[in-house]
Amino acid sequence: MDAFILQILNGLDKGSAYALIALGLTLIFGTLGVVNFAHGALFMIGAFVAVTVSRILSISMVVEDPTKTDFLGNPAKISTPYVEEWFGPTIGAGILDWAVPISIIIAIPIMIVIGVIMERGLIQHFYKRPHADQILVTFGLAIVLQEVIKYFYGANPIPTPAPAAFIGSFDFGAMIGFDPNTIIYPYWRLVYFAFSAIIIAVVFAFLQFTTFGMVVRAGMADRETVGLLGINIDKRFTMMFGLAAAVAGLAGVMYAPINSPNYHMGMDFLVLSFIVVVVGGMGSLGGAVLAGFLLGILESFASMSAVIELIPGINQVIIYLVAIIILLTRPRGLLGRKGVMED
Amino acid sequence: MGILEVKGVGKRFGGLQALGDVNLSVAERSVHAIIGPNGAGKSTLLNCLVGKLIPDTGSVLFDGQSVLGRSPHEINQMGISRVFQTPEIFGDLTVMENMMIPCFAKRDGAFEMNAIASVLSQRDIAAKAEEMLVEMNMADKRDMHASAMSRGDKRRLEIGMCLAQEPRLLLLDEPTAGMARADTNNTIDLLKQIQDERHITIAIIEHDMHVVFSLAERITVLAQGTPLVEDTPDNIKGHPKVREAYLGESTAAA
Amino acid sequence: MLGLTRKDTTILLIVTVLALGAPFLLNPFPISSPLAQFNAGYPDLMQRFVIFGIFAIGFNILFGLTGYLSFGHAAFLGVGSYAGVWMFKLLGMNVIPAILASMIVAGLFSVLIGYISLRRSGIYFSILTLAFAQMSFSLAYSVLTPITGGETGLQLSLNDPRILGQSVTPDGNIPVPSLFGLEMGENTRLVISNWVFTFNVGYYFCAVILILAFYLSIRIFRSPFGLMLRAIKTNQTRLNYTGLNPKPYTLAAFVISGMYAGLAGGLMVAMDPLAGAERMFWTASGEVVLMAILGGAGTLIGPILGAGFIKYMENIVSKINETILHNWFAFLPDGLEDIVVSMVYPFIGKGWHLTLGILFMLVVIFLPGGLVEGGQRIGRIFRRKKKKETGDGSGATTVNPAE
Amino acid sequence: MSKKITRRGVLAVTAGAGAALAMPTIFDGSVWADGHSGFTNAPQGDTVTLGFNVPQTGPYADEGADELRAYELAVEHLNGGGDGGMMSTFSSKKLQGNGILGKKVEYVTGDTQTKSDAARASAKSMIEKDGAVMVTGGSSSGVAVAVQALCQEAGIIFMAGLTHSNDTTGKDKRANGFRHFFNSYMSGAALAPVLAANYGTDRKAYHLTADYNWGYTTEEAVRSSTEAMGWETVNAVKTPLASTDFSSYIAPVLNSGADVLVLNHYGGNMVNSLTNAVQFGLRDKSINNKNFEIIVPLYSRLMAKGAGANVKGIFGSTNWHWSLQDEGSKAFVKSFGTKYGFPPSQAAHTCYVQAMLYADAVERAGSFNPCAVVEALEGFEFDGMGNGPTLYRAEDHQCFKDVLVVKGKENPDSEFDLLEIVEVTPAEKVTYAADHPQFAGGQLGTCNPGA
Repeated sequence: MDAFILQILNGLDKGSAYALIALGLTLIFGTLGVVNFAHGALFMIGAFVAVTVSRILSISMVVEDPTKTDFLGNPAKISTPYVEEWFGPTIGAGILDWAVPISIIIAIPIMIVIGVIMERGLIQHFYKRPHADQILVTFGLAIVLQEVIKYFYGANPIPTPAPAAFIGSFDFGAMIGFDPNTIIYPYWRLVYFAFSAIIIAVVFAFLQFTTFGMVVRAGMADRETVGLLGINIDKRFTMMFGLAAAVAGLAGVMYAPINSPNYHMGMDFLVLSFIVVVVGGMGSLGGAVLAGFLLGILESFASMSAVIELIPGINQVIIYLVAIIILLTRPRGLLGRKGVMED
Repeated sequence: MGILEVKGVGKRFGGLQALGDVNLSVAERSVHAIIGPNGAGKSTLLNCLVGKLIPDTGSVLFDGQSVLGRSPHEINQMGISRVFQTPEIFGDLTVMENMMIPCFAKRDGAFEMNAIASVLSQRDIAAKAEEMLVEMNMADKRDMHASAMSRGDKRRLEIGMCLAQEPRLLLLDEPTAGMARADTNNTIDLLKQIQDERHITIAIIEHDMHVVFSLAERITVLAQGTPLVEDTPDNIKGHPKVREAYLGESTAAA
Repeated sequence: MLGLTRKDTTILLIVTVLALGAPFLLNPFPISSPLAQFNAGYPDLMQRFVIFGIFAIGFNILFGLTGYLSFGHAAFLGVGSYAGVWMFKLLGMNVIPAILASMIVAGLFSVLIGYISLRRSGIYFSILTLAFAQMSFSLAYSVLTPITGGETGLQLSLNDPRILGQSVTPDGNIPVPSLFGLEMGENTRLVISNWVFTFNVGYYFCAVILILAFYLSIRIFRSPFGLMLRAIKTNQTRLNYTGLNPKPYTLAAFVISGMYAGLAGGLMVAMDPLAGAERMFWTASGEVVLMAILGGAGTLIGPILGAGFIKYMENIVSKINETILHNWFAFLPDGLEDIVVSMVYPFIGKGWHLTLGILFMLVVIFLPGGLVEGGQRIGRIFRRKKKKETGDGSGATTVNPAE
Repeated sequence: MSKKITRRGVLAVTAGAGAALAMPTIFDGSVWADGHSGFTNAPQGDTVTLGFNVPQTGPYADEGADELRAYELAVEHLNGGGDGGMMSTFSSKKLQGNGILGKKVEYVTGDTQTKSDAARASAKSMIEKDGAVMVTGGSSSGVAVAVQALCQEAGIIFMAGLTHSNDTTGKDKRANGFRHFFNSYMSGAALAPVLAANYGTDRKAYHLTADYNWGYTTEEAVRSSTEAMGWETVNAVKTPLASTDFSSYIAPVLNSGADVLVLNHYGGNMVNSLTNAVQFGLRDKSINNKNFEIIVPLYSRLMAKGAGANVKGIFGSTNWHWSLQDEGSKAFVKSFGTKYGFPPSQAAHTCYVQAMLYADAVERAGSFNPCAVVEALEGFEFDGMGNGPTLYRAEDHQCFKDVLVVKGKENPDSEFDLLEIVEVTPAEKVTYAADHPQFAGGQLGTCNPGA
């Protein structure tokens, strides 16, 4: 029982990452009709915004300390981050410690700008082109983006820890009456889950309750008619691309402490996020979120050792297996509309 | 007993009764029109005939055989060809290639993988397609991309493709929708010619009364999913119920 | 000739000449020149060009004709490779049974996957094929290690039975793949001054198969069957209402292209008897998609060009390192040399992915029809010049059938 | 790559070539081969070409870059440049800094992509196009095994780079291949006594194992050596290679009754699983009245860097570390650090040493012929290369040398100072019989000189 609760918790956490990435992906597909293979790269860039912010914050003043030597026997260089220099060690260290949450604020404008540039500079020329061309050009873009990141940051993962306050885990089991240590969960992952829930809620509220959102939703349903009403739908769609990029980027920023960011983390998520979108139903926002959580939970269950012993290798293939079963039984995904992307 | 017998066909979509108890009999070698206001269930009925939809109740017999539960290509193989409201042709292929496909489509749906045999059969097919293009008066367009043609030509090609299969029943779904007057008249002439020369049964769904009264021998009026009356064109014109339900508005609008 | 139109015969002849003359054509630079780095006329790469050409031709029969975008085609190549190696392990080192086994196993596997995946179309089909291929990869890498060799790949060993051959050669080594005794690794070199041309048995074996495979693909493209496949791509509704069930045709195309992939897999192990699971990974499937689109999907020769392009990048550009760059630009003054080298450096060697990504984007943006369209445009420029000269300016908008 | 010497034959072809064109000749075998050398790619003229096949793209690209740096340094030293590095501490004094056998060392590089296919393609181009007489490098066992088999077939020497799986010198060993790096068995053997000393002999271990060959051999090695000293293995779960988030594998650990978690992961997998495990606060827990511990059997400094502060206090083993204070290591660190500004990784060390060992073997054999080199390396005992007295065992071409047990450093002095050496396990403690069951199933075969 406790094992199940634990894996559900796990699944929700995994699922919230899947849901966030898939949400942006399906937003772009639903509004612009573009299959964006560079979406994973946006997630990755988000994580690297966190890396960059913490690097900028820790830009240091370097002094030589003659009493110590480095590995070659030269005088060691002692570096003190300027923030510690300016604000004193306590506050300075505190700012450094909170680099990831600080990055969120910085990441939003950066990601929106990147998204808008991507849409205006490249994607908009591909609205009328076949999906295969869209896939190829965005895949090319994804490769370029990740190689640029690799050029500047290397291939090795870069540790980007969460604030010290969130290190450690929360004994969930003890709270609901199980033995201590049966259901524990890291604080930061709980934060991630809550954060995702908020972002998802904000995106839905935005689409549901603002005029902007209403126009976009109308445009998703029937682009031409909305265009006939004299509304500049293209401009709004550009903004949607920015929004989708921001969602992916935020997912990336918050994910940085969970797994050290590396340049190929976007590609690692790409196939998975497409599967989430398709299982949820192309162009369905609710479907993407639902499928994200569903696949997250199933993946967690499949990784239980009792399950692996029963069906060896199930943890390797569960996502794909579920995708196949759903596509064969519910052809348009969980919440998909008819006739989307069937040719 | 007609070549097409529709008995008690009903179809619901959620809360909407699209068709309720439709009975219809199309006599062999006749031209039968089905008319009705928007939402009367004309297209639903047509889709039930060709296997795109499966009716909830009733039966559809073509030449004494039930078509229900068969897929569109199987129903086509029984001898029913369909012309769509917007011409469904192979846009990326040339006109000639378009015409070759129905010529090639043997009734059993088999295909030829043998290289030598396929070359030989390709020649026969090409000859037949060529013949058909001449008959449809499109030989000069044979190498054009089908999608580059005018709507009238697309319609002509589509009808030609249906005829190349030598169907026993030709279903037309608003064949002149969205056409200019001249194209409409051409299409009417073409259909008349087909009827004269080939003696096939034609069932036509149409909005344009001009087309209906130029072609049809019998007319069924559908309203709210049920047939209102079925009669000859002359009688329909004067039928009070029809005027009330449909023609009044339609003629006024026209 | 051979039941082909003149135009198709010309294309076949071009491919034949390219394939048979590759050892010369790909080695234009003398070995002593710094440009020798760009020579691609060594057996392994030539074999790869041809093998991936076959793979891409097969993929194009499915994607180019029917429009069904399979994102899991590498699985058939991988399965074919495993079947081939197992034939080497169990039966003997003759390549014919290995290649036949590769094609048969890949064919059977594609019947299974195709039958299920073709129940859906569009992106749903793509995701289904992707899912099957990823499952094959994951299982082959892990739990199926006893059959597939897992991480290290399936390879030959001295303990293999090889019932029709020998387990161990007299000099104590593992025997090498051969065609009735003619070893695939056999080379003959022609040295003309500073040029060295290598003629490799394995390469010519592959090249002959490529020509046959290409001929078959022309025949398929031009056959009524090919017409039917193109009709499927254009309008399935009309096809249905013409009494044709698209499914057997699509499945046939899927299986044919799966068998092409199997053939490619079989040839890969015939040239190099090791089958690794990575060749089933989704990026490998993506690679063949890129080859087809980059070259020109739906055209005959495009996929071969696309395959050559990508494999050239992978094998030649990735091998350029900083030292070589310095050699090239050694003629520049020192400071300038360093600047030029540091500007070029991110795009070569370990940066070859970056160059590849940029080129993908450029091709798709400026040449929507792929490399073939690039060729056509160049051709048109020449033709226009000619026309101007002869004064024949009839701008006929006739259709260019895909080639 | 053709096989038999008997097929060699030079035949002249008359061609109406211009005066500038020499007479075209057709012959079998390599261009670089002089007519009677009898082996693949025999160096011709005054240079010899080595092939450095390292991952330049993909997750191990940084490790590959470090390997490449080491090779460049080795070439510099072999050709007499720089400070000579380990050449001065190496027990064999054959290397003079005048290349190998008087031939200047040149090299070509390639990208393995950490994929066996790509690695083989790259190695083949080195052999077929560039005439490399030896290929070395790599950062995974899959690649090492694949390239080793290729080199065996082609008739050149393969000096493995970083490869830790037992299989490389176990079931997949080849006569033309040599491994300087240590292996899973040695990790287990070296770790067990240190673990017993620090954590006691009454522990319950939970293994998470990367689901591929290297993971299997490492799990087996660590399990058998820890179980031998009294530990109990509670559970061993295989994790997919493609995993990026290990939370669902780590979450049940605390509940299993285990008090030690062994992460048989490498590279990105290890960085992520360790980060996840620390996130779950496992190390703050106390189970069975013992503090919960995590163990990473194979450490590398680059990975430790990726995992950041999470490595602190965590035991593992490593082939070599730059803080070693023997003369060889010091010389190597000095010349590497001077040239590149940071200390070398264990991958760099093993690659540098492999290049040196090859060059030395050629000098001692007096020939580039692979069979002569194999003979020179088999049973070769040397010292001064950083791991104490070392033996290249003839039976399986595995090096036997000291293994380091390390621990993540609590208070690092610099960004490179992440691991501290806990114990240098002497070679005899990690030596095993050539027919040890963990290495069974392979045959070395005989050396292949190619054509």
